Amino acid sequence: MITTTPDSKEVAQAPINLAFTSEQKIAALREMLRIRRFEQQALKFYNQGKMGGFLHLYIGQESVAVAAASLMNGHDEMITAYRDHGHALAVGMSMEECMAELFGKATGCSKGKGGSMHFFAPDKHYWGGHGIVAGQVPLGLGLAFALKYKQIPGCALCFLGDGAVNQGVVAESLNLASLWDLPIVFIIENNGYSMGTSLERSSAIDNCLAERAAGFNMKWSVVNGSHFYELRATLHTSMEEARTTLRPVLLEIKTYRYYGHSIADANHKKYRTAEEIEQYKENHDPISCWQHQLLEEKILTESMLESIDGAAKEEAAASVIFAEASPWPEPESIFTDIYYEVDQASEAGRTGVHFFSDSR
Amino acid sequence: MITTTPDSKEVAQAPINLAFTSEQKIAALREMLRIRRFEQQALKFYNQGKMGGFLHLYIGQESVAVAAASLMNGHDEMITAYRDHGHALAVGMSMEECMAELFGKATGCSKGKGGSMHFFAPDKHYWGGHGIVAGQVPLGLGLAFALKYKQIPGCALCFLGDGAVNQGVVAESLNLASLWDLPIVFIIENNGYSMGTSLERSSAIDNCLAERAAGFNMKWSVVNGSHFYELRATLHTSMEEARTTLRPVLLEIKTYRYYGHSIADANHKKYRTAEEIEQYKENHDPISCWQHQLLEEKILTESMLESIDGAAKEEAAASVIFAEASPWPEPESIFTDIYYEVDQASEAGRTGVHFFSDSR
Amino acid sequence: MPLITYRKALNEAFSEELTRDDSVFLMGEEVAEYNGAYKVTEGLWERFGSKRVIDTPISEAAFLGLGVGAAMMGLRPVVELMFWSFAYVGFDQIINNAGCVRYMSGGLINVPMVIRGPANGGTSVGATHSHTPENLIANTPGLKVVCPATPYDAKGLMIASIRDNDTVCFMENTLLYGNTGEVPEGSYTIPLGVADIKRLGTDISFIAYGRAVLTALEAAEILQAEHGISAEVIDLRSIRPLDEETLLTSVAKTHRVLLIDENKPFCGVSAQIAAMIAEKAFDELDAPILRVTALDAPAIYSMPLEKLQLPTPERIISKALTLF
Amino acid sequence: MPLITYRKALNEAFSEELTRDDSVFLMGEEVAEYNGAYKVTEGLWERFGSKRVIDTPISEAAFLGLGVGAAMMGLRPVVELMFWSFAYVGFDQIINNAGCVRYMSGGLINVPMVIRGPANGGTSVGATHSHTPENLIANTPGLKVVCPATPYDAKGLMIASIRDNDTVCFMENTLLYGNTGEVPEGSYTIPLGVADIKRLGTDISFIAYGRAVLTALEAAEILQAEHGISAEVIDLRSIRPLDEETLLTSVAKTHRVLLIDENKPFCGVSAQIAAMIAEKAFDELDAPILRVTALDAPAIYSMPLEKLQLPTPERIISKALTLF
Ligand SMILES: Cc1ncc(C[n+]2csc(CCOP(=O)(O)OP(=O)(O)O)c2C)c(N)n1
Ligand SMILES: Cc1ncc(C[n+]2csc(CCOP(=O)(O)OP(=O)(O)O)c2C)c(N)n1
Ligand SMILES: [Mg+2]
Ligand SMILES: [Mg+2]
Repeated sequence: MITTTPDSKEVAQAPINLAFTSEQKIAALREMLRIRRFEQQALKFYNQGKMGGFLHLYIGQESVAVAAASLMNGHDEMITAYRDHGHALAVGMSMEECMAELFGKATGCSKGKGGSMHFFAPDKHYWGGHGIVAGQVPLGLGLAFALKYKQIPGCALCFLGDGAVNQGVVAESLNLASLWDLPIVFIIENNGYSMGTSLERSSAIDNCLAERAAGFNMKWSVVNGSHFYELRATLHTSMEEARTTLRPVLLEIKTYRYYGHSIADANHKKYRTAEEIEQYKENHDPISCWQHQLLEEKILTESMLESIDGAAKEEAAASVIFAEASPWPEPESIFTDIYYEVDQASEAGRTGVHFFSDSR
Repeated sequence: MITTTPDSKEVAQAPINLAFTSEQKIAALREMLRIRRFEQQALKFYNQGKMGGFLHLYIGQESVAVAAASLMNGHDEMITAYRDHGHALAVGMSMEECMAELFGKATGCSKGKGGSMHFFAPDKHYWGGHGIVAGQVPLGLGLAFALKYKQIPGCALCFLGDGAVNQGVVAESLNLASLWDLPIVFIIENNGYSMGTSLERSSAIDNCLAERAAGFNMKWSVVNGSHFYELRATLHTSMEEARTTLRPVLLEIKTYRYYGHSIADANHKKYRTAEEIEQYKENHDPISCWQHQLLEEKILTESMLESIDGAAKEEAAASVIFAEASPWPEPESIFTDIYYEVDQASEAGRTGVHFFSDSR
Repeated sequence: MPLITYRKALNEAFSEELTRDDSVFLMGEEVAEYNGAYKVTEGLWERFGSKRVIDTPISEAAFLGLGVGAAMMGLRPVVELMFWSFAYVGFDQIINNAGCVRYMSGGLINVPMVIRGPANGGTSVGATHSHTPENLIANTPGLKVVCPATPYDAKGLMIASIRDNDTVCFMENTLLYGNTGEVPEGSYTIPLGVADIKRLGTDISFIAYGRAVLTALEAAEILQAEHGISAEVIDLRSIRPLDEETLLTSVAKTHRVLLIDENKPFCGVSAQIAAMIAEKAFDELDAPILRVTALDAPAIYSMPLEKLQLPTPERIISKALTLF
Repeated sequence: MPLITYRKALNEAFSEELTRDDSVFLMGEEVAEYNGAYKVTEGLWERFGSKRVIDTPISEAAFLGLGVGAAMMGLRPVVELMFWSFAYVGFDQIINNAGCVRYMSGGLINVPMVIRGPANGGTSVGATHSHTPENLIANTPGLKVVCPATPYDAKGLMIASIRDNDTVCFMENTLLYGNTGEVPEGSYTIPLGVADIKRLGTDISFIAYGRAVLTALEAAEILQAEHGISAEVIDLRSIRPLDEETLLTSVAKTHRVLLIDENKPFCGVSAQIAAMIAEKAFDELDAPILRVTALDAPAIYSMPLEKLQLPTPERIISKALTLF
């Protein structure tokens, strides 16, 4: 479990945090609240049967995506797993396109083709949303490779879960990143569980997961996800390291999810105690912690908070209305977005048979 | 590169080496010589076009398999990759069945179905011989799992190359072995190269490959493969650790191969210098080193050596005669050894169509 | 006979076999303490303990390979893939190790393992989670593939698969787990390689497996009622070994064939069966061999559209009608 | 036109494209300093340097995934698998990432990557090294599959594949690398999805691809000379997209079909083509659709036996004769 010490004074004084304007600090809070309110709406309508498949909520972990996104320099690229709503909103995707995607509508960010696990916004340097555990990790490597190849001064932010760390491709990727000096920050969001399996039951470690990086000659550190300043400072240092020295870094962020693995996970109070969940909510909730910090800094007032939160709630509610009012994708769209050449009706796309069933 | 210091006195006095009788010491030398003479014959006839596919020679690495086999307790299980002739002979497979396999004959250990990369002898606790790099590693895990499951007081010896270490399944296997307390010793035969790629070009490491085990809370050490006593002592300790505490160990043995990756590798003097090869042969050849040791211990005389070596050469030559005289497998055998039930003509094997081409 | 679910039928098969044979163990992600992501292994960890029912980290390649190694040593692993879609991260272990080690060892080794889990689309879990690799796996001589459609078949085929001395890839279906049917208590086996005629008919042969059997049966009823066409519905049950005889006998009777599967069409299972019939029963055919498969696109998320992707009674009926 | 090898034809394609387009790079095990395990990339590292021609560790999943990620960002990776058999350790990256990411992103992403390497049996490298996964890959909508038979086709198809904006899985053949043929200097493309009639004929259609085309041509000559039967030999060249029209036109002319491939039979490429013909050209057929495939066993090591496993002119001829 993470410690209860608050964000240290020191880390708040890190240059990257000193340069963090009051406006930006409020914006960070707003992002976290938007994520939470968005997901609470999603949960409500998922439970009403308006969505299909899985719904993996990010609630409890909001600080991580928001801190990372707050540091992206316009050249950095982000990729994550299926627990991807927070990252999507943090990089600037709209609630409407995201909610519509959950509803399976044509107006969704993936035109209703991807669902909860597959939000993408390449124009915002956001490469998804991937359902196969750790499958996104070598893609992140490819983003970093392309940045270096094109001599773009950015880094790749590659998120993965604590359970994902035990997929072999992660070790392969750590090796390649270090061997080839690729500008990538691997970010383990360690929420303590992979589905119903606690870290102790999934991972043989010495002290922490991140330490595995040492075997690949890679820097690593462990950060408390409830400490926004610490998060930002460490992320910033790591991202700068990656951008300027092209050396990869592995970070492990201690965090927690409040809901089950997905909403279908009816077991989530069996593999962990109600007290454990409550304890975290009480003492470590990233939103409360940051709110508290901003109130203390007198940047935030209770009434500002209310209005920010109110706006977030409204926006979330409006996104549902948008999603509900949106049309379903046309049946014809089943056969688009498979081959680029076919979609373009290019000569390559018009040559030969590409599909082998009836079209309906 | 490995150091040139000879096997230390201390390690020769390790209990397991003190218990090593003169006869056994000579036997170890004999095994190494048998492997080398066997492979030299194989090389000759491979070059004459008598064999197909690849031929990966173990020459230069003989001490490793022989030391390990000398410690097997009748319950231990061994598995390795495609560079498998040495291990096969060391566990007691006959030169005849091995040579016949290389010739693709029905009398081969795998009836001519496996070839050089696929020697097996389950009755000798030897589980191959596997061609996909690192593919054998989780099988080794399975051997250890079965030992523990059946409460058999043995351990699994799982060999892999330095290049294989970068396959993801190896990291997965280290994690599982440590997490589940499986009695397995992973043995990296680090000969410095994976095909034409030196260790530095394939692996990001801090000090050594074996150290990666630390991230999985697993013991590890590095051993000089030319030092037979050291090898045995470390292997013994690790195997005992695995057998008695069920804790896995990762060993890295520094060794070297004299020939190309396979005999088809015409490049092998391009990616390393002739001096490097010569230097090793001169100072580190595991057979010379062990001979030297036994001569010094006065267990061995020059004339004994000559007769042992002569016998090995004769045996190897005889195995070629055997192989050449052996029949090819019958064409019908193409369709046996695919399904156990079909081979047994059991009811399951006789029900439904199992094969979907003409039988010829 | 008790009426139980497909899920429960599988669960009974496991508990029968865990009880009968000490060398049987279950392994996979969340199969033990969590009772299985789809509750197929419910109660087994409690009953048989951590030695026999084992939770794994998310390391499919390693635990599939572990299963192969343990099976080589004579254990009988039943390894769950939470979805068969995840087989692709461990594909090498299935094809090269489970599939080839017997051959390459000249028959010294066999691998009595079951690899199991759901393999189906239709639940809005997206393209990466909706693969149906029965064709990919059955391509490999050395592997067996089973796809049961009913609770009765699920239990009997599972027990037979666990007792089989080769590797059996057992493909279930999350959409079928809740279906109920009559299932005997206790142990019984259904041999692999025996198709089941789920409905007798005279005018056309519907050949299907897995959930598509139920869709075919539905279509057959409508076809009878509305068009007076009598469709025979054959359930392959096992894809490899394959009961060609039953198929050919039916074709010789009806002279018309419609193949139905939820596999993607290109080189899907129905392509193999069509090719087989076009070779071995050509002279019996009065009409082209037609197929109704999953639409040839990745699985879409959007709920109403995904329904269109899998074979529907409507698509079956309209295809069938073109054959008369 | 210069007479060059299949290997050299590919090499020329790479150097043309590396020269033309900065975003093209080659990557794989031993492709750079070693010049390629089969010397297909000979000289390219020296000429284009370490940025463009890159040696990798043995981590197929990671470098295939890296290729997908880099392609998403607009680069054009040409990733070598030393053998296509090794694709199975990176299968998830091919099917789920290269194959599905465009769809799941609603078309926001495309993956202009080539994955290439040899995919063939016949060289005594054993079961695990002799896979021919063209059918497994072509099963996935979103991926393209190309299997050239001649040096001319290899170069033109490779250039087209590199310029294609989707992922193309390009399957070569170690037994063909040394074959020579006339190949134009400089750049030219052969479109994917266009079959090539390698021999005109009137009595029977031989449909093949890859090395089986050469075997079919050999068989056709013998059939003509010894039996007066005129076989048309069609080379698919690309498996997906597929030129169905050329196939159907040929069948409409000859009314007899024999499919030849080195794929394993169960759900192999020839099964798909047979099914397609049995559906779309049924009324044109005067005889059953037959197939000559690899024998349905893992690749055997023993040299003379492995020769029997792949289609031979003899097997083709004797099958063909049964159709008359
Ligand atoms: C290869 C693969 N195996 C299994 C799964 C099923 N699965 C989805 S998420 C998950 C748990 C992952 O846990 P973690 O990496 O800690 O991420 P978290 O859910 O905690 O964010 C599992 C087992 C999958 N999607 N892909
Ligand atoms: C998955 C896979 N990738 C690539 C290969 C081709 N290959 C065979 S051996 C080898 C080098 C392995 O080197 P190492 O592990 O150091 O073992 P060594 O040959 O030195 O004994 C390669 C690349 C393979 N057989 N399997
Ligand atoms: Mg987690
Ligand atoms: Mg090596």
